[in-house]
Amino acid sequence: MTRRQWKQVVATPFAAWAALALGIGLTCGYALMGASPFKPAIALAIAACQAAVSAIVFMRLDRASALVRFAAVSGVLWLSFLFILSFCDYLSRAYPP
Amino acid sequence: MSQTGVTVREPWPDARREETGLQFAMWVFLATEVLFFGALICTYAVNRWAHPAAVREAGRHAAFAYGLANTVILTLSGLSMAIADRAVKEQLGALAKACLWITLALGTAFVVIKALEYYKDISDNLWPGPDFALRGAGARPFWSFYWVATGVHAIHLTIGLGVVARLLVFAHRGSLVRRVPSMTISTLYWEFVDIVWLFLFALIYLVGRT
Amino acid sequence: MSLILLVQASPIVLPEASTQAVVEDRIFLILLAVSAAIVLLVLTLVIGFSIVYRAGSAARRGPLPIWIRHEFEIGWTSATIFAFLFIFWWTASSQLHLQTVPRSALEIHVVAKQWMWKIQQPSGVREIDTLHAPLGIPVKLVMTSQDVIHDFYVPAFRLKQDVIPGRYTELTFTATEAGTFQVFCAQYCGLDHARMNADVVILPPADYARWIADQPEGDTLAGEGEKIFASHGCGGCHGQGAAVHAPPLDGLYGSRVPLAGGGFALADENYIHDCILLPHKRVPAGYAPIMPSFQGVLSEDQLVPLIAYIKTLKAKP
Amino acid sequence: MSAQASAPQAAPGDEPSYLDEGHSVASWIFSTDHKRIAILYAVSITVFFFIGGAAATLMRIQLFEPNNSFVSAAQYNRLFTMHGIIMVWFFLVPSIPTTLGNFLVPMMIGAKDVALPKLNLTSWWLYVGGAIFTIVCLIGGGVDTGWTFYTPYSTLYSNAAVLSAAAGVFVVGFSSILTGVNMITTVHMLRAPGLTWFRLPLFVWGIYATSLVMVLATPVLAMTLLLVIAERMGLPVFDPRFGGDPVLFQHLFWFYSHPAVYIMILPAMGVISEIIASEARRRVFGYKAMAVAMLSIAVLGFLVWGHHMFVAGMSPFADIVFSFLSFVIAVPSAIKVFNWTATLYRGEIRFGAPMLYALGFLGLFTVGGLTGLFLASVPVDVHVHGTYFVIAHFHYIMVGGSVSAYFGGLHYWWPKITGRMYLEWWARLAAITMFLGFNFTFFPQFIAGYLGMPRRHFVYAPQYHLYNVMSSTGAVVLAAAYLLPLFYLGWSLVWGARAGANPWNATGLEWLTPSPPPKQNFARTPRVDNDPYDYHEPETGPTQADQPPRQPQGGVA
Repeated sequence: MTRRQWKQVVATPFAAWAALALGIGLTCGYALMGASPFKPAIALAIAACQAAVSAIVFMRLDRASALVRFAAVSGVLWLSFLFILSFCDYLSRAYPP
Repeated sequence: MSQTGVTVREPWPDARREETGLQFAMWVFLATEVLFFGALICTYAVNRWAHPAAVREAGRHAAFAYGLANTVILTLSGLSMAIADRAVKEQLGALAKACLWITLALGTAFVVIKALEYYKDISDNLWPGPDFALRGAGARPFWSFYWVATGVHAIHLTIGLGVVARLLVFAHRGSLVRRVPSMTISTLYWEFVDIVWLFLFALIYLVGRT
Repeated sequence: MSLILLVQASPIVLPEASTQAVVEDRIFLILLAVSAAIVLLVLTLVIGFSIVYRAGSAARRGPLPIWIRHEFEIGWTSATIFAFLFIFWWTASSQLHLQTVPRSALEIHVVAKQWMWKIQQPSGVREIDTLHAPLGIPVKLVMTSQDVIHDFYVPAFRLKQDVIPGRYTELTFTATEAGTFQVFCAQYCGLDHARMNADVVILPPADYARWIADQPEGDTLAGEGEKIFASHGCGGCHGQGAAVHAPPLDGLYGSRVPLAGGGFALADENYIHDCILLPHKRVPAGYAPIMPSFQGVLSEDQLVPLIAYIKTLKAKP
Repeated sequence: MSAQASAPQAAPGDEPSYLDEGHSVASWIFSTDHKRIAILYAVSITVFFFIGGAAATLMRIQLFEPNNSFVSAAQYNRLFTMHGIIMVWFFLVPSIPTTLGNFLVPMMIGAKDVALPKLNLTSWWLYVGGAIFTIVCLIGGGVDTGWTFYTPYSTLYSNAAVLSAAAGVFVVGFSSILTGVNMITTVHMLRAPGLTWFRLPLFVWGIYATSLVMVLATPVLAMTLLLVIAERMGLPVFDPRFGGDPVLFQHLFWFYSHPAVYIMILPAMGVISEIIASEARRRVFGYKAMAVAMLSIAVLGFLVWGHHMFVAGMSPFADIVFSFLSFVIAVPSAIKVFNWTATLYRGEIRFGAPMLYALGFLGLFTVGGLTGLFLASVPVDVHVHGTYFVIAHFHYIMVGGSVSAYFGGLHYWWPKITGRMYLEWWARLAAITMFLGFNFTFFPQFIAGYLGMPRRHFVYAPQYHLYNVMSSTGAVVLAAAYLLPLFYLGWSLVWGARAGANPWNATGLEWLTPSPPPKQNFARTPRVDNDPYDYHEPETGPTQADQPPRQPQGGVA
């Protein structure tokens, strides 16, 4: 294995995993710290960062073509339609809260 | 038809195009999966919005230790799968094979731990049937989400184990390094299943912690 | 012969018996006129072109003038956008206007179940599959379902609203015509969905009052609710001098209740309904979540008078 | 129309046609050739279409009289559920994309096959397996929820075979997703050299746009059905007794089911564009606007689902938002109608059967689209929602639109697919009968709906009798018209005249190869140097109908 291969095949994924592990630590630490209204938001934000690391390094979006990147983003984009418009109903309802 | 010993299948003009095509197709499929799990998470979000306290209370009963263990295991398996993927592309067959074995082992460990957790949940009466342990609006929908989401995720993961096993068969036949497209799309699938878990971990195991 | 009878028995106009009907019909007719004009335009063009430019005809062909290729396309695109936006603005503002509910509206409760409509007048009079209401006075129907989703549909009023289990939905109308009008269930609800019909009987206010008075003497809705309140022991916790620490109900209705865990809830019918059936959903601040659920104990029929009673409890000065 | 109007552009070659590549059953049902899979789909959807149609016929017989007792309430409820499930999921959604799309997209882009041939075959197996399983449930046990599976009726109150039917539809949905993935990848990856995006025929655009919707909407349906199954198994999600919201089910369901309407109509728009251009011998007016309109319909289609829920208990604010978005999506649809009409202007119009279907489509789609404006207006929708007005509206779009286009396309490409010509006058007769029968069936339903007749009622008030008599009578005509093609198209398979490679003198790569095409589609990959629909110089008018186009796409092979 050449030095380049070592970096490419082993070192980079390990670095990414370290980032993921850090994320797990942070999110658990924050969760155990105590109640806070932003808890789910922070936990989800950390999960989203972890997902981004995984998608970029493990799933090779760093090397992917614009087309593939667009396909990767499209699911999230369309999911946002579902969330935005259904919550446009819920958040403006007098019921429940 | 072949370049550097790589087999090109029917409609494709060359191997490079085939790999790009399959990679793109897999990403399109993963977009589908995002919406599949996303719709489920939408039900969670509505429930959380309607009954924040009940969801927090219900989440307290989720087995945090099992969830954390599985999260660590799954991210490790994601790492080994990624190394296998990169190794195949660098023609490092032996390393790839070893990593695939590790992935398979970690994936199996995940399923086993999940099964143990299910056993514990059922003995704690957390299946929202007649003997359900929790009261209050929103608790049952939370646990319904738990069972559906982790169940669907476990099925995905089991399929992933099959996919990894298929790659191992190639590895034993020595043809793995020529199966770049298969390796690429299998990795994409496996990593996606990991990502889903990271969100489920946040939604199920972390909401009830204090 | 029978066809003639059939035609005679088939009116093409629907009575316009509410203020909503007038608004809806105006919009409907104008949309109809616009649509007919567009259909006519498209048909004329398609048929005209088909005849003039049929294969082998002597009509002049040649290239399209440049202004057709560009200006025309831009022109009709922007014309459609403006037309549609205008229709949207107009219908949406009519809708918003219709939705304002007068405070003085007469409240009638509707409980739907497979496959009947149960009506409870504010005076306590109960009806099944018939709803009496006064002419010219705004009426607010407060509706819920005991089982599946139904839909209360009065074609003559051009009004419908889904009736949903577990919460109250509202339908407001002001009748402009006395008479009897059909009610259909417009949301598929199972076997006898087609037979889940009712009548709305609109009476002039004086007749309505007389009709109410003629009904066999009974309690008012709130009076009936008071009995349910007593018989289910609600006062044991919520009454004065109760040993249990439970929120007092005096002046509850319409107030803003601070919630445990932050935020406020407006104590409307839905909130009180939830508190009885799903007591842990929105617990008021300062109280332990100890109230048992009355799910399966109190039916929707009983909740209507009970809530009506709770609504009458005024704050002590 | 003369079959020998033009000599085939491509040398016939010695290669056997795809039909001659084996004659055993196994050579069909395990074939990964996109053309054979298209035929497999065509046969299966035809069977399902007639089963669904039979259910509709029985319903119309019941509704002939206001208090008829031809079927019972329970049977009627099962019939409309069966009609809806079969027609939506097993006929309309797969109809054009899997038959014409499968057959033509690779040929139109100059490819040997779709990107993932094995996956294509898998899709068919899943589809047929899921559909047959569901139909057995529908006929054997019966499902009485309506195709919409609204909770809590479907999950807590119905005692029919909801669980298995939902599972079957789930599997078919999976097939639909895989088809979509396949088509998207094919269009992106396998276009012939020189075939840029704005040189694609509009049919390919239509299939591409519809595949986008399939891929991004169907998973939400799959999850929703899964949650219905879960709730039936005792995992409450939408159950109001435990704090769930039944309206949430409707949000999720319509997030799929409204875009599903566009899954059905977008490929139809593609077919119509091809037919009108070819039969009018003209370039499609505003080609780019047409392509962009299809894409924007595909995207905007995801944002308007709430107009199915104006009376469902949404917040008034959401009503207004969804009403606005619904008006917005009407704009690209209107542009398409104008552009088709303008394509006819200064054309050299032939009136073959495909063109009759296309003109019928134009009229019916316009009526269907305009009545959509009524439903997008909140005050009008509050009145006509859930009545026969809605039934009439969506049948104008789906039957008047999609089914007309499907038949039009089937006739237009029939010579290419089978190598045989159908009987022109029979085909015209069927097209005209279908158009008349259709209007006779569904126009009276607009009136009945405006007068307040609710849908899914097996008995009705006597004032709606006249309109139901008209509708049921029309349905008889319509049913006869749908049976006609079965006979004359079947006849043509054996006795029809041989078709040349390009009997209509059309542009488009699919007309370059012999009819029926060889397994590999093209002897060598074509190169594309010009726009689609190059029927004439932009600066001049159209050529005579019996002349070959100025330049077929892909040049001279």
